[in-house]
Amino acid sequence: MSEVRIDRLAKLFDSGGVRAVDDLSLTLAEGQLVVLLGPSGCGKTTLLRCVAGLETPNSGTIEIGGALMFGRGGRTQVPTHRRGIGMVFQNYALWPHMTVEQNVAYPLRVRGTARHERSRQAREALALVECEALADRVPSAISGGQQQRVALARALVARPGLMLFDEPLSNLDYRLRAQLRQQLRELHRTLGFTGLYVTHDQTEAMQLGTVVAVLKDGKVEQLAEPASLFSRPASAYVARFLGIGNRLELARDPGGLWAVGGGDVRIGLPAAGDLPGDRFDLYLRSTDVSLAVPGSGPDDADVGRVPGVVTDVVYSGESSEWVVQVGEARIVAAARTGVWPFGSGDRVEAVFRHSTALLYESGEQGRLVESYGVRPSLVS
Amino acid sequence: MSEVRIDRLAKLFDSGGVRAVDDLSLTLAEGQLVVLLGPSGCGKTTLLRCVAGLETPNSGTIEIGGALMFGRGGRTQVPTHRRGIGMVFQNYALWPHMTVEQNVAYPLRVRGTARHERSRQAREALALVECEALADRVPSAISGGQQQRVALARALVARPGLMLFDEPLSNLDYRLRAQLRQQLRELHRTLGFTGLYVTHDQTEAMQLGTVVAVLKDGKVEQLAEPASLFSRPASAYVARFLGIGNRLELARDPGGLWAVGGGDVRIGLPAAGDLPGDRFDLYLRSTDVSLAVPGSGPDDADVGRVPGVVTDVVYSGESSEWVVQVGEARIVAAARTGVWPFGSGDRVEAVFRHSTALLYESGEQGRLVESYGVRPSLVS
Amino acid sequence: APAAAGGSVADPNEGGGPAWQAVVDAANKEGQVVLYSNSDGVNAEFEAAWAKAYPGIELVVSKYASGELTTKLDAEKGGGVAGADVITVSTKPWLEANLNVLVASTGPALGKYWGDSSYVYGDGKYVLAAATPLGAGINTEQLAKLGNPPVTTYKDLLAPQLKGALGIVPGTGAPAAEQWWFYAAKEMGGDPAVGQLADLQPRLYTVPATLATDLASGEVAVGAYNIKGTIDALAAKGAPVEFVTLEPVISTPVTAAVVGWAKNPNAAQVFQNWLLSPAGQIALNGSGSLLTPLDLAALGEVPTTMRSIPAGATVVDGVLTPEQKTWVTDLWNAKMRLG
Amino acid sequence: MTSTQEQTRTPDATTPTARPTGRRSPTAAGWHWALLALVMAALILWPLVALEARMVDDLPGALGRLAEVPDLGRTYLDTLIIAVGSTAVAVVAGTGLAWCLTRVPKRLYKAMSLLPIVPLLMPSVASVQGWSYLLSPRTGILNQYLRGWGIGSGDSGPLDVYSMTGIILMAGTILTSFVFMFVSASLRQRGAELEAAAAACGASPGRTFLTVTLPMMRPALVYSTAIVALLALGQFTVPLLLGTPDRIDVVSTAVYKVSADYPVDYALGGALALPLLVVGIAVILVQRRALRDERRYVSVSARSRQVGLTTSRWALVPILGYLVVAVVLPLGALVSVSLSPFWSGRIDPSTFTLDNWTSVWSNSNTVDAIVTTLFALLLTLVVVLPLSYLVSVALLQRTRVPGVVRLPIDILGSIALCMPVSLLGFAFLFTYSEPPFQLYGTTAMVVVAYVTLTIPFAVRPQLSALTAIGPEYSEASRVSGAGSLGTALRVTFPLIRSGLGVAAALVTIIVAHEFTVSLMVTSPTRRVIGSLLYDETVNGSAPNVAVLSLLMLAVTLVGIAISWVIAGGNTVDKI
Ligand SMILES: Nc1ncnc2c1ncn2[C@@H]1O[C@H](COP(=O)(O)OP(=O)(O)OP(=O)(O)O)[C@@H](O)[C@H]1O
Ligand SMILES: Nc1ncnc2c1ncn2[C@@H]1O[C@H](COP(=O)(O)OP(=O)(O)OP(=O)(O)O)[C@@H](O)[C@H]1O
Ligand SMILES: [Mg+2]
Ligand SMILES: [Mg+2]
Repeated sequence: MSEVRIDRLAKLFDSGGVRAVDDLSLTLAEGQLVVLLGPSGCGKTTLLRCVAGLETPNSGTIEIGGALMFGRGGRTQVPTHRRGIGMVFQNYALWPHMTVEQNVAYPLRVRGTARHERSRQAREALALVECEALADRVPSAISGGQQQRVALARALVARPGLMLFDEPLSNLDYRLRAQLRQQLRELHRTLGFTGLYVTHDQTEAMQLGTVVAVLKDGKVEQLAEPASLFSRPASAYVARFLGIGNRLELARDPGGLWAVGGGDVRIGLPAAGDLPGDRFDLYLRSTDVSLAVPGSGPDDADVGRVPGVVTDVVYSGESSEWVVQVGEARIVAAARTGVWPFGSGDRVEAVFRHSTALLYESGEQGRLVESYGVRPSLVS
Repeated sequence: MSEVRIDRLAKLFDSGGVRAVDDLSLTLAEGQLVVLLGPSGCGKTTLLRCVAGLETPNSGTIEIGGALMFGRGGRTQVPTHRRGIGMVFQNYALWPHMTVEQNVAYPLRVRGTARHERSRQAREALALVECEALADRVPSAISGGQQQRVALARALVARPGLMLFDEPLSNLDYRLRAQLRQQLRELHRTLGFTGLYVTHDQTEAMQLGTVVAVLKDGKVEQLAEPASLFSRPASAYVARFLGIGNRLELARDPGGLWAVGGGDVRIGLPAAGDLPGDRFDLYLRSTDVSLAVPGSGPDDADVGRVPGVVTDVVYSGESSEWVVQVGEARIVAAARTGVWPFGSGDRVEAVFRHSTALLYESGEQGRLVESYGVRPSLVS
Repeated sequence: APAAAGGSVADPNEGGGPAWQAVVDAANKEGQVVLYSNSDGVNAEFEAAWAKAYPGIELVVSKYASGELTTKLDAEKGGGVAGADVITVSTKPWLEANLNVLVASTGPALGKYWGDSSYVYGDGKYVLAAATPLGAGINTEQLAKLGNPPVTTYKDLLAPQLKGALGIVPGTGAPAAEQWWFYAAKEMGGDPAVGQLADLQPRLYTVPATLATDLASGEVAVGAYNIKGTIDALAAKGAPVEFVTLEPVISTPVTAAVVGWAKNPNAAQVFQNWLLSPAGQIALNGSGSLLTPLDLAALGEVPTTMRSIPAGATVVDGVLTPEQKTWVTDLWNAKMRLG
Repeated sequence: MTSTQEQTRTPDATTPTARPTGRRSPTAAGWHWALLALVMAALILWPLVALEARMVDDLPGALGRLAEVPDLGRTYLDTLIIAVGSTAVAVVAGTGLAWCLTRVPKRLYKAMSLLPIVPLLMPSVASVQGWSYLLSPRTGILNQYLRGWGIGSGDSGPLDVYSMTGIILMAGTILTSFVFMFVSASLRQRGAELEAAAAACGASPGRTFLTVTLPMMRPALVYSTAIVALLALGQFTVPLLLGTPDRIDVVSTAVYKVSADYPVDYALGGALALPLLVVGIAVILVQRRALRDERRYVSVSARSRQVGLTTSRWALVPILGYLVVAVVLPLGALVSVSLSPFWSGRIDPSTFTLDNWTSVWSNSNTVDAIVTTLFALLLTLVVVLPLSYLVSVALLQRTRVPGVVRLPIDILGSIALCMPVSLLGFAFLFTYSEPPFQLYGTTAMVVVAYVTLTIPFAVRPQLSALTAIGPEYSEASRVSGAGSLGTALRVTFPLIRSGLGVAAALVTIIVAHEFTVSLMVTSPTRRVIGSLLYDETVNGSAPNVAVLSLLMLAVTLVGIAISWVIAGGNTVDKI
């Protein structure tokens, strides 16, 4: 029983100067793995530390497995080691005086596992992260990525009911990360632990999370299943954070059209009459933008198109990015390298489909305009 | 003048038990930014530390800007502070007793910059990494990602001729990473520093590197421009490391066809007669594999097709992955979420083009078979 | 000659009745006697002599400075804890103030040898068991370099050749020593002599032992306020030093008493009795380093080195009179620039 | 790293709740620490209060007598000059030596790391004696040589240990080892990566030391400076033995003289020492202020990596120089005197004899005293190490101990240092011989006294080590399911082992060399080696002093070995 119930939790630093966690409520059902996403400094680590009992919140309550861990104005406060958790620290926190194996075996030792059994399980956990060969080294004699993997093994070894992961794979390479992600998925499936998982990697979030919480300044900005979070970010903030980087500022034009970015370009929006306001921001994924020779390309009610000039083409492996200047705005279109023949200076039309575009109320904090666009059907 | 010439460098640990850097030679022309890629523990950090003079190599020579920094069997050894470098440490190594601003201003202080000017430049560097608001905090009171950004600012502030970056963006979120990547590109363009850049992020490697070096066990496995590295990894090791994860083992069949993965499936290869051997591994990018209802789909000389069964569909945001079991082998096909209607259990045909596939001599160490496949034309 | 101590002298228990014999038996049963001492003469030879006389009773000696000793005694006298049985001290004021917790000697020696002695106080509750004569020590080699000025009298200490070659123990804070200088200064010629002494820029020492060491090494040629035993021991080891008894002799007291809270009351009595008997006197004073308050004649056969306190000699008592107090602070300390 | 709060709580034994719902409020935790503060107050403050109470009883009289003490102003001034001078010498030399040690070639590191501590093992009586053999104005061997080489003239000088300079240098040399021990333990523990970062920023080694290493050593520096300053203020043996010829008096020697006779004027002694107490408390407060934000001194990074610093043989020069001055010369003089019949101003091997050794050794007191000393030491270590660990944890800012509790603990932890030991001995005696304690004559009293004396020395090294490691390692342990006790035993102790080692070594040295307090608290049948040495200094001969000093050195070494075992052996360098 390790469901977690966080209620109106607040943690201030610098006597209130920094609101690292700000009246945050979040519930994790038993066996749920909730991924925490959010920009650097938004309070993810602090939240994890509060749940672990390493930080004393200023207010709010935390329940784990139905028991109150923190609450009643701070009068109830269960110490960390009685919360039944495992944690991967962002800075690893491996003990320098123990060998890698001793580090990993420590949670078992604390639980009184016999020496032999402990060593076996520790080596098993190390094998999981491909570090069994390092068992007898001390942490200062292994590489950064190896340290991170050892930290992961240590957190997993005792199979706690609640796991807290703080960017556990950030220093690993692509292949290893994919592999460990897969292993975590499987472990989660077989062990059924409840988990909070901080990451900056969207693939990780999407693949591991049963639910994803996007944090903003210590608050939950959006809580959703990966598929719906990704397809319909609830606010411009989430959209931007998820890397939906193309923004077109729209202002209602007397003619029923919309002026783009304060410039001369005008476009039409479907269902424009229903829109609750006069200024909106249109967000487009760079992979949802395609480029066409002006005047060519598809043309139906769902298609939007804006003219512009290619200013840069950035090669980045599998795909490339074309940067297009549209009035004041910059739009990036991404596609397989070589798909479009355009180079710097070419005039193009950036083409998108309203069904894949997202419309938000104007401004940094704008909410999604639900009535705009058609939800694409998604396979989850 | 900061070109770097590394010649037959070796660094052993544990009295030879670990060959972290192994007879490695690498030359960086003035102003070149070389990205080091390689799996965790392959010696990237060690190489950087040798160049910085923080580690004493066992043999080899290092020249920076034409001057011998290490060599003559260790008799020449220029101390770190005289090598004119800037470095971002994998573990940040911020000084706990200085504020963030003092940390960043330190390289200037060492160079005797006046206090006022120093503070101005430090804040400028902090603004670059979006941390100017943290100037007066101590490092222990900022988040992990913020620490990493401060470390980056500190390395850049004095504009050294040679920059060593050890995974400088690993703890940052997508948006910030993209932005800093862009800024590094621009800085590199304007300041023209020579650089060694360790990363696990392929996009970073592709976007920043003028040259990419893939390391393997302390040796350079491939050194190439990003475009050619990516399109034609020189060995199966590099291909796998770059995440080209689909491997089909091929064995020549008496009938001129090739048996896939020791099973019943047979495929043909173009120019099969020229191939120098009987066993090869065919590598396919998951994005280069598409799925089709058996029997349908394109059919020309360039197309290869193998039958299989969908075993899993993994949703991961913008794209999803379909896992297809082909005989003994597992093939992953990736595409925009919802592109294919297949689910677990469906029989499909995995379709690929020989022009995008890569053929290697059989085994972990196999080299690329240059004669196979058609080089796709690439925009750089 | 110290070997003569013990041996043929009279049995200390002679003259004690059966009651005393019971005490001696009980003492042997107790098996131990604890002596607190801040005075001279209680050394290895002394302990050896006791061990020979009473092999069944272990003598445990603890040495303390006066302040520590009396504080410890004060702490002990209240509670029933293990502590001192007997004491030999030079601090008369404490004895005076604590007469009620002292026990008079019950052994035969007191009556037999000390009947008419003026050195028995408080009806035998404490007794001056010895006097430490203090005098000058000379380093013969160094003195020769200075032209062998005579050093036999107190006045000789003022010889101008001794400038920079004289060491003294001014005895700051120790009333007995200050009294000693008070009398010595009188012999040197009164108050002006103090000024003359100061002009010689004597090297100051905290305790006689360090002065003796420096005398032996030649750091100083002449030292005043020296203990004969210490100098003699150095001379015996080949050091070019000699002790000079300055006449008239001025000495500091060694007073012995049995305390009322003794854990070994019988052994304490036996010890006290032994100390007051010829055997104990010879053990303590036989070498001549200390002076016995008794007539040598009354003690029977004694070592040739043994001496009595000469008639008319001053034994300081460690209680500064107002006059002496003024002299110490206004003249002595001031001239010697002592804090 | 993102946080600084450590929820260190009292050991589990005090909390019966074992279910995960167990409640623990900060106020309750505060009470545990308050209890600790109370115990310490009883232990440390009671004797001082008892002493000062005697002064207050007789305040007007004491003040009157104080005013009459001649040259009182000069005494205080001399105390100050000597304290400041020797502290400065010790801090500069100790820190410098510690830095040199980091640059010593690896092969020699171990030997070199131990040697500068040797001067601490020598009883100060021995060091002073040794130096007086070397540098007495007339017969000092070095002076004789110097005069022989034409430096200086006449038959005296050119150098003189019996002077203000002599005292300052002598005391400074002895105290240098203290600073060295503190700073070097903390240097050993540091994250060398932070220095590498400075080098990568272009800072030269010297500059790196000044701008990065030294500031991070601040806790060790501040603590050792504070301790050394308090020791220097209260030092006794050196000024007593070297100050007399030049009529130099310091507070502790003045107190000693006051207390030398019956009746002891406690009131005057207390009044004389009061300024020391005030200065002492001021030093403690300044020290607290200097280390306000302990997060700044977390120098052991959790993502650390070993760095091979460049080494140089030149680093050996200062270390060896110090060794020669502080150990080889005085020890050599001492050994040769111990073998001579008497100190003759010349070292003459033809006269060497073992007589002094046999006579000292054959004295049953000697063996008894050695046994007693080691026994008392063992008991003291067993009590003081855990206690001082608790105190250190309570003093950490990241431990959430209420300020009202922490300040008293802090002051109590050091205050025993602010009292001249001679007075402390009296204070112990009349506190513990009276109700409610009535410990006089028991072993408990000895241990209580030694614990009080040594706790300041045991706390500070642990505190600076704890500060340096930061909270993250114990957090990781707690997350792994270990309670406070388990965390302390398995993670914290091993990590602060260098600090523990220093603490144990200091306790050993203090106890082994102690005599003033021992005289007062031990029973007559239980003497310690320090009091034998004191006896011999006052009443005996120079060779016997030398023999006993060397014996004491040996006893201290054995004690260090014991404490080494207690503090967990030689695993420090693994970190
Ligand atoms: N001090 C040391 N003693 C022994 N082995 C070491 C030491 N330092 C590093 N190694 C080993 O050398 C190899 C290279 O380490 P290095 O830190 O250079 O790897 P890396 O490429 O930076 O890896 P990562 O991506 O995980 O940071 C690793 O296998 C590591 O375990
Ligand atoms: N001890 C502290 N004192 C003051 N501010 C702090 C402290 N610890 C953290 N903060 C601030 O609180 C905010 C949240 O920090 P936290 O470490 O939780 O961020 P995070 O989401 O984990 O970021 P990252 O992704 O960079 O690790 C940050 O702005 C940080 O600067
Ligand atoms: Mg974080
Ligand atoms: Mg690395």
